[in-house]
Amino acid sequence: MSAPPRPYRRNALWIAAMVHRVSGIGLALFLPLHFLALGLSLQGAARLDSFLRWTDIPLIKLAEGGLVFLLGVHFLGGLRVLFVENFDWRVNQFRVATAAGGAAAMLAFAFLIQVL
Amino acid sequence: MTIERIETDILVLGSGGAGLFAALHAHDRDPSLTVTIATKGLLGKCGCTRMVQGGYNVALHNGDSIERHFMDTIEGGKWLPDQDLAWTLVSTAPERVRELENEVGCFFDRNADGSLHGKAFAGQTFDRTVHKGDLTGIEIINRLMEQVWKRRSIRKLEEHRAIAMIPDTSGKALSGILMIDIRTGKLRFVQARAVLMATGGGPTMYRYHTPSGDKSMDGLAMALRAGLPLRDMEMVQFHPTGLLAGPDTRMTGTVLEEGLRGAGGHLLDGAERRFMGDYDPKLERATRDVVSRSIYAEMKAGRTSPNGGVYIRMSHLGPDDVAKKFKGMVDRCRDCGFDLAGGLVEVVPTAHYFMGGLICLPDTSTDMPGLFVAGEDASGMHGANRLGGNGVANSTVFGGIAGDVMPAWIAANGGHRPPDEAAIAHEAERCTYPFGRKPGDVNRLRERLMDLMWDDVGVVRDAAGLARGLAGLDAIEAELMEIGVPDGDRAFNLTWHDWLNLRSLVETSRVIALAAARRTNSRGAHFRSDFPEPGDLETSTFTVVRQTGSDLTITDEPVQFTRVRPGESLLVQAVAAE
Amino acid sequence: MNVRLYIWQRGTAALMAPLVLIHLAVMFYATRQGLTAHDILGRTRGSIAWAMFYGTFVVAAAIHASIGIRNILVEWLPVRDRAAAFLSSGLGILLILLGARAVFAVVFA
Amino acid sequence: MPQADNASLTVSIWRGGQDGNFETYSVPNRQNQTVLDVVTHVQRHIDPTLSYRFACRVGMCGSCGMTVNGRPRWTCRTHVSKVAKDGKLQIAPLSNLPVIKDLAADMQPFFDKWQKAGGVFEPSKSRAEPVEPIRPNEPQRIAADAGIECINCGVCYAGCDTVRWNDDYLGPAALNRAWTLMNDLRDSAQKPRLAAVAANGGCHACHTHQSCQEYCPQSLNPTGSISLLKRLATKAYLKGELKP
Ligand SMILES: Cc1cc2nc3c(=O)[nH]c(=O)nc-3n(C[C@H](O)[C@H](O)[C@H](O)COP(=O)(O)OP(=O)(O)OC[C@H]3O[C@@H](n4cnc5c(N)ncnc54)[C@H](O)[C@@H]3O)c2cc1C
Ligand code: HEM
Ligand code: SF4
Ligand code: F3S
Ligand code: FES
Repeated sequence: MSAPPRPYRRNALWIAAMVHRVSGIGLALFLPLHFLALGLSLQGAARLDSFLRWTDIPLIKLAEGGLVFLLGVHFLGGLRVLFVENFDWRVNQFRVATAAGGAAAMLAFAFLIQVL
Repeated sequence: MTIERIETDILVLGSGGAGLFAALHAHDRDPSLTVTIATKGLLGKCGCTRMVQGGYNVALHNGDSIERHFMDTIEGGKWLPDQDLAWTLVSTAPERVRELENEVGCFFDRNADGSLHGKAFAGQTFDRTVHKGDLTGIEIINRLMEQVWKRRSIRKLEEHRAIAMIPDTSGKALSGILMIDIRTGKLRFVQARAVLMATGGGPTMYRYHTPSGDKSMDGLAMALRAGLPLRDMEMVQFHPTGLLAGPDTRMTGTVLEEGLRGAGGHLLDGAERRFMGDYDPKLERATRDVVSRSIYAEMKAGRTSPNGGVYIRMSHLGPDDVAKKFKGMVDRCRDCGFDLAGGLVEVVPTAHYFMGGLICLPDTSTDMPGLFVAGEDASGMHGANRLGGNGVANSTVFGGIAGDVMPAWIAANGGHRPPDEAAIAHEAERCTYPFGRKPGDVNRLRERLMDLMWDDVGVVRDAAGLARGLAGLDAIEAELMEIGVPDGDRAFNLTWHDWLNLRSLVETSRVIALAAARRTNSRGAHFRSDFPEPGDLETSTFTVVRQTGSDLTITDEPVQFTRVRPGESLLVQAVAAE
Repeated sequence: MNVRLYIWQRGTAALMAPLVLIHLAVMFYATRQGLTAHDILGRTRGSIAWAMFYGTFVVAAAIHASIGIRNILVEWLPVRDRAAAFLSSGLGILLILLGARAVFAVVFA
Repeated sequence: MPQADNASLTVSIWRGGQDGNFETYSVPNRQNQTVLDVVTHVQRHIDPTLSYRFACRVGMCGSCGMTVNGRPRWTCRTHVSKVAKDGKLQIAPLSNLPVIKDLAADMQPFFDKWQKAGGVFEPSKSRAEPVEPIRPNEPQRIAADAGIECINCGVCYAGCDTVRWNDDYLGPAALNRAWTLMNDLRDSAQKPRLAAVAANGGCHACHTHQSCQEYCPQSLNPTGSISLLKRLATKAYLKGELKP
């Protein structure tokens, strides 16, 4: 293909799709770790506890907040796609996409306040 | 230069309504034949059929009749049409529209009861114009193009430009067509048992014109060189309202639809005075030719808008209503910076359709064995004026007929005819001629031609202007032959093709001027200020021009009133017979 | 992607939508109540309802994510259909195994 | 009147084939000027070897698609003032298609996929029969009308990243056409068409980027057509009428 750069990707709805994709990848990468962590209780509650204490470190808390954010945007972005595909909701997608992103950010923020 | 050779049974030139229909019908008639379609742009994406907005005239509606459509066509053509051709046109149109709907897949607009909608179009006594919104041509061509793709054995030569008809060794029949493969710049000779010329005329030699940029009268220029007779060549139809956006944009000349005037739009001179009252009591709703001449007169008198035209104003009808009713036009104007709904837009008459062309019989055959013609390249159906809506009917009706006729003709007339090799060599040299010259400004010369044709061979003509025009054409041609195109990459070399376009246009322009000088009366699209009367209808004649060597000869032939004479009407007879 | 994969992908997404909501709610509740192993296991141990809930979630997420990753592999990496199917099925199986282990751990172990 | 060229335009144009490069030209700035006019000016007055494609010059043929300042557009209907940034234009051929030369792209893959999507009417009647009465207010007719005015310009195809990433993807225009035909009561190839669009690379490969909808110069909504196709195919599959 020819080489010209493609700023057309700045299109808001395209960005929404990319955020959705990247958050999906993020979740898919996180999920095995999450399962492993829960699996720790097989080695006894103490083992899980020591892990959970480790997660008290602010940095890790922040990362968890990030995960909630990922789940939030992916969830809301996914709902958006499901709506576009299944209901006649195809106008004003830009606003819906922004609202989804905003709601997810608020959710993550609320979560952070909770845990910090 | 090596010239690649290809053989095909049937070769179709052009992918407008005529070309696509011919390929389709020829293939379906006899799928064992090889059909090749060559076109200057992409298949179906060039030419004017695609640009049809108004629609397709057909007598399919309750209360209408073939006879009525026929009479409208003959009267609109000022009694010059060949009546057998016109009859074939109107009587085949119903079947063609049913074919377009039922077999090709066009989805025309309907009435509330589900039947085909027919809209009013100027100059007709019945609302018979079938359409798809105001993008009828797109619907027709897109569907035709899909059908042609589907028939995979139809060979497509896209971006191939026909440059010459090559006779066989006897010199009497056609052997094939020499072409330039535009993408590579190489020459290709396509030998065919039958050829359909459907390159769609197109009067693009005028300063203001509507047809697509690929059309440059190549077909008629080729036919002229091959010695074929051309008729009605003075008949250039002007549309009264082309967009005027200045000299440096290709938008200039494109159509602003007739409906704007019909809906009550006003035409204003440079001082914003409404002027149509000076010319015709029907004001802006007068016929195309009257409005065109009135605007032209205002322009000659110097009462013009900044770019040298007049204004159209719609705003008094309520900008919002206008924006709703003429969305396509308003959008189009807005995209190039004009406010049609609320402001003033500059307009000029613009060359729209070419009634002249090759002489043919109702079965599309010509004087040259092996050559058939259909669409805007053919002549005689419209006489002095084409009804809006009869253009696309013409190309699809006769394109289909050509596709039906050619297989049978091939069966009766044997195999491929060997080409006159000297003619191939000569034509190859002719088309590469500019590469040997010092490069010059092809575009400046093109603009000179467009100005000359507009000023001297345009909407209103007279003997002095036509003589001046003819002399000017000689000068332009002489200069063209001195101008070269830089040699080097011949692939997709538009400047080379601009040069070739210009040559076709100069050659056909001369024939237009000659025929216009010959007709010393005013009929339909042809208006002579020195002979403003239409002349006696009973003794109507049409012009025929023929080239032998480098000489043009012109004659007048009497119109044969094979079905109805001036003063009579098939309608009266039909009514009387009931 | 074809219609079959699509249905599984979107179907599981729709299925997960309420599950995610509940999961998020529980998370908020949990972090408020204190996130110790004792608390977590106290809620889940022996609860068939939790087992069903998270079991469904795990299976749905595994299907959903593996089909999603499959598309991404095809589009973003020089991986053809067959290889992508292989890799993403691997991911799906991994998720189901780990997920089942996790559910087993918090409910029954 | 051609306006005094207050600051001329700086135009970089893609030259060559697939692996060409941009070259820069200076073009006078005029009041009434489309991007196609700019390209034409370069060919007529600066470099006669510049190649590009156009035909109708009024937005009907869909021949003049190019990438203008990074975005696919029909150039004959794009006024320079709408797209120029600080007097600069960058013009390239449509993306996602092979380059023939300079600004002319090869549209063959686009049309091949159009056919692959079953974007061709299959008749159920002949010319000998009357035209099918179909009321304009029937829902299927309305649905067919919504997408029918596609000019096959390829702008949506060039603007869709799923097309870029997934070689098999049929693309928005082809699927939009397929949806239109699924609503055509006269058509007799509904089954094979639905199978074609439900297969790999069909409508389900679309990720709803919606660039097609945003860029379509005819204001069509291929995203909408595609999601409706998805629904139709999904229903058919669930009923067991489709075997992918
Ligand atoms: C803006 C506009 C609006 C119109 N509106 C209406 C209307 O509402 N109703 C109506 O009835 N008529 C209308 N017409 C007229 C109508 O479009 C034409 O009369 C008719 O479509 C001509 O069809 P055709 O097949 O002969 O030529 P076209 O459709 O013009 O096709 C000509 C084909 O030949 C190709 N070609 C040209 N030169 C060569 C060459 N040297 N080698 C190979 N191929 C070549 C072209 O590229 C093109 O593919 C309109 C015309 C215009 C310009
Ligand atoms: C509430 C739950 C969820 C919903 C509603 C949802 C919805 C969706 C939808 C509709 C898509 C398709 C997007 C497209 O094709 O453009 C998708 C893709 C994807 N999802 Fe989810 N999802 C959810 C949860 C998850 C979870 C928990 C994971 C991870 C484990 C996940 C991982 C992915 C991945 C990797 C993709 C592929 C992204 C792409 O193709 O661009 N999703 N999701
Ligand atoms: S859908 Fe719109 S953008 Fe796509 S080809 Fe058709 S007209 Fe062009
Ligand atoms: S941009 Fe592409 S991904 Fe789908 S919605 Fe349009 S086809
Ligand atoms: S030239 Fe025809 S759409 Fe632009």
